[in-house]
Amino acid sequence: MLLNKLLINYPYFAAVILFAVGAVIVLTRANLIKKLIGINIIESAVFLMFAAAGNIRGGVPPILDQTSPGRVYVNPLPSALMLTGIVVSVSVSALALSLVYRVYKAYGTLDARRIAEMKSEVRDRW
Amino acid sequence: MSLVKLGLVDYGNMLMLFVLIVASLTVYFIRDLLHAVIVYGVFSFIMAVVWLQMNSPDLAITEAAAGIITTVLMMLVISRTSRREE
Amino acid sequence: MVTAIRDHLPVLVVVAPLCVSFVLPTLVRRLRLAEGLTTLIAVIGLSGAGYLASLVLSGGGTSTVYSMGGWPAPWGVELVVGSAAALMLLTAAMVSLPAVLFSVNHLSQEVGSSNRAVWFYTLFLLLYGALAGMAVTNDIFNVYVLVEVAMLSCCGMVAARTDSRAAESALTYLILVSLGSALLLGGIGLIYIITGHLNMGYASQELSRIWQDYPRVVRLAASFFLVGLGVKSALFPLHVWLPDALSCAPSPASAVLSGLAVKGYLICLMKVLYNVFGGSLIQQLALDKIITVLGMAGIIAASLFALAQDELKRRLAFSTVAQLGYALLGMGLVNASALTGALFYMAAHAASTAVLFLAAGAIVTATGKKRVSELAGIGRKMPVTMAAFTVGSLSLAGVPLFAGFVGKWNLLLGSLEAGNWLGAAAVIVGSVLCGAYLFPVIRAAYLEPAPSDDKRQDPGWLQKLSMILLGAAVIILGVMPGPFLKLARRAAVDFIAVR
Amino acid sequence: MNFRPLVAAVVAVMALYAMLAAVAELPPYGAPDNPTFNQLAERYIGKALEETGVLNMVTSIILDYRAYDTMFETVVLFTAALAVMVVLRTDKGMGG
Amino acid sequence: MKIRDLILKRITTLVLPFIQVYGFYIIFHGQISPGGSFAGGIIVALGYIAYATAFGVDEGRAVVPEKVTTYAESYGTLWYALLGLVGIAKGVPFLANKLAGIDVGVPGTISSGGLIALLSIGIGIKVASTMVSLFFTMLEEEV
Repeated sequence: MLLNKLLINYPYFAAVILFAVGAVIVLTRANLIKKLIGINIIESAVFLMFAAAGNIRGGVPPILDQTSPGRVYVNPLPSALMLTGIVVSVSVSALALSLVYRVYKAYGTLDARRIAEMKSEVRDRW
Repeated sequence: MSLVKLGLVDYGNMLMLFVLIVASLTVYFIRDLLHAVIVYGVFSFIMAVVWLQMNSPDLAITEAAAGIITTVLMMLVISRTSRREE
Repeated sequence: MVTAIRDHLPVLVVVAPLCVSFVLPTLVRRLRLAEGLTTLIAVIGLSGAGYLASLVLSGGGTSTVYSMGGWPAPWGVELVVGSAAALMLLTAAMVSLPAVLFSVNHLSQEVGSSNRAVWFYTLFLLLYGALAGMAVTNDIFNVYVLVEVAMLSCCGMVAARTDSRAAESALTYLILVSLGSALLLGGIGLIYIITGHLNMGYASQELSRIWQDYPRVVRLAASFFLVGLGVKSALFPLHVWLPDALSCAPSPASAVLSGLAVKGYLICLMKVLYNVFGGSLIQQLALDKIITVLGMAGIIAASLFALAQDELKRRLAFSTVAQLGYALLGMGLVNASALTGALFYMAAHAASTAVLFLAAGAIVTATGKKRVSELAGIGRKMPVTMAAFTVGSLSLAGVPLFAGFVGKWNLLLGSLEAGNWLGAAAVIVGSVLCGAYLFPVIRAAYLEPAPSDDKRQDPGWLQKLSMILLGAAVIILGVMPGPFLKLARRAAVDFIAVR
Repeated sequence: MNFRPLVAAVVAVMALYAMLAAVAELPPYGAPDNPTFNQLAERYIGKALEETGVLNMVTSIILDYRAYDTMFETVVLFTAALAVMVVLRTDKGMGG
Repeated sequence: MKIRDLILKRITTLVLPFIQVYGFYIIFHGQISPGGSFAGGIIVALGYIAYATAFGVDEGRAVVPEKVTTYAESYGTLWYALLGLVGIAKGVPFLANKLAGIDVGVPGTISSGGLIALLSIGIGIKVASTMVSLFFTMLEEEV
């Protein structure tokens, strides 16, 4: 029953799986670049969910064609919202990458666990 | 199954979504960061294809461009830090 | 002209700081001009917010609706200026102005160079604009975009100091918070898919009609909103980024981050929970129980953590987490008194914590001492700073005649009204614990003898002025809370009245 | 005995199940009578040309109906660029 | 000069005009065809980034000095807000377009949509300059 419904809603299903994989990458991989890729995957999964919500089977892209009336256009609103979302995700990645670079310069590693160890040593020395 | 008969299943789209999941799993397992970033680039390109299939060309073209710029920036940072995941 | 400004004030309070911030990066060589412009816009923001609040107060609690671009509600973005928005705007302006004054002449040595100081001011104004936007918006997708602006500018401000720990804590903040914003966007998506609306009012109507068809989706969406905005506003179990970020940021940034930014997210959470889901749906989903328990746990646990901290700024950071628990507690007890208390306490805590962080920053700058145990005798060397610190502590500990008391009193009434004795107990125990971790600082500062090195002194007059302004705000809020309390009560009634 | 990975795995599986169960409940994908195709979509599709003079409905939404969001989108980019400057330009010699 | 560098530079100079034209095409045709200011802006920026990668940072900076990107970013964003204020000046809400009495033009041409054309040009320039400045900031910082 569940599987049947998931098959009907397969883009949402894929979005959930992608979300889970991204979350696992962010939470279990110690490497900072991997974490950033994971965040991007999570955000893409959410965008996928939105984009799927706007689609209609047999619809055409929401570009008005005045010569052939009677077409079924898909909903343009999710696309418009996700354009904003993509810009946001690019901005976040850019800022995060610059921070990763500075962290690397300071600690000499991209491994979050080793950075945490070094940081606690620093605090103990205070 | 009945779903297939009703024409409710779009195999091309499903295949692309499957490739997306495989790509994300590859990012999890791969050790070389440069390869991971390249796989991410592929991921965002496939995502653009998926959105094209879902009738949102605006989204597809923007995702393609944004995926390239993110990949470029990530490669830039990797080239100046370390390439291996310890 | 005057009527035009009055009609468009809801959007002007958002756009004016943004417009100034767009110009600032081109003025990197002229720090004075940038500082002047920032101060000017903070003053204008305060007067605009005050005028809006007076309009709302004299209007008898009716909300003004502003349709962006002339597109009516479900199609375009809608701004609503009601009591909650006026309260939030007034709080933001009230805390921002002293924070800006504190930064003038002082910031470039803290962040490294005058260029960086100008960029810092730009980020500050962007944050202020985003907070003002959060206060007035009535559209859930708009909330998402504003939250992103606030998050990126906070992250930049946390990383503004040049030491390595600042970058590290900013990165932790960014990673956690972008997970939170993905969850927030997911919640928005689920709500949009089942209701087809992004406007809060329309989504709420639609949701009340159809929610039985999608009970799991509604539950999932609510938990997404709670966790997503909870990470951002450092609600108790999700607060891990806050202490590092607050102790590494420059002091005006930590004042604003702890005083305003987390409050902005909390207001968004409140708007989403009450204006989209509505009070009755919250109770049916048992969300109110979860929120109340989280709030109580936050009050007690974070206070205990704060007791264990020796570094002053970290202690204040944990205190922030604890005080946010009060707001959460008030949000969970779905009744008007508790919500009044929560809203008023958010304003009171914004002013109190800002003054505490500014005073702590002044102490650190003057002495280089970060630990509580090193502050002996500082009260006589830095009288204004320590007086401001004392006022802030008294307010947070809930001593009568200070701002915090009014909020806590209303919260207490609200939890008794809801029959939640545990909540009432948590409010009282939290206040006692707050006294226990803040008063030793004051005792050390005033009663213990100072060591012989005598180079500590009060900071410059602008810094003193800013602390005096905030201290005065705390006392005014405590002695005559009238207009603020009225705004908070009306806002609470409005929130409850949505279904 | 370290229970943390076990607890994390259990929580993850529960969260995944909750998400899958919720997603299965959503309106069917691609059906033309989904809740999202309400008066919003109708107006954006049917009246965009008349009201904004633009053929691409997505453009008409991002730059006209919901232009306020797009303003904040540009602000997000601006903020990110500035924050990157703050993060990376740490040399003390510039300016004065 | 190595032969590989030579080939890279020749091919970059050959392809660059097409990338730029394509980027501006997408920016200007946002009203008619898929795409729009954001995607177009990134494509324009990618052209510059390719140029800077092939010819070196200094050469790239010579084409787009830091001052240009800073000003384009600032005033590109301000441009959007100022176009929003047109509505207020006309006595209608912020960011109004047709309501403010602006002629929306002939549908299907690149000048259609009234303010929309102006807005998309502003955003396109702003996005391009932001991406270029992000790239250069990350390329030449010294922490």
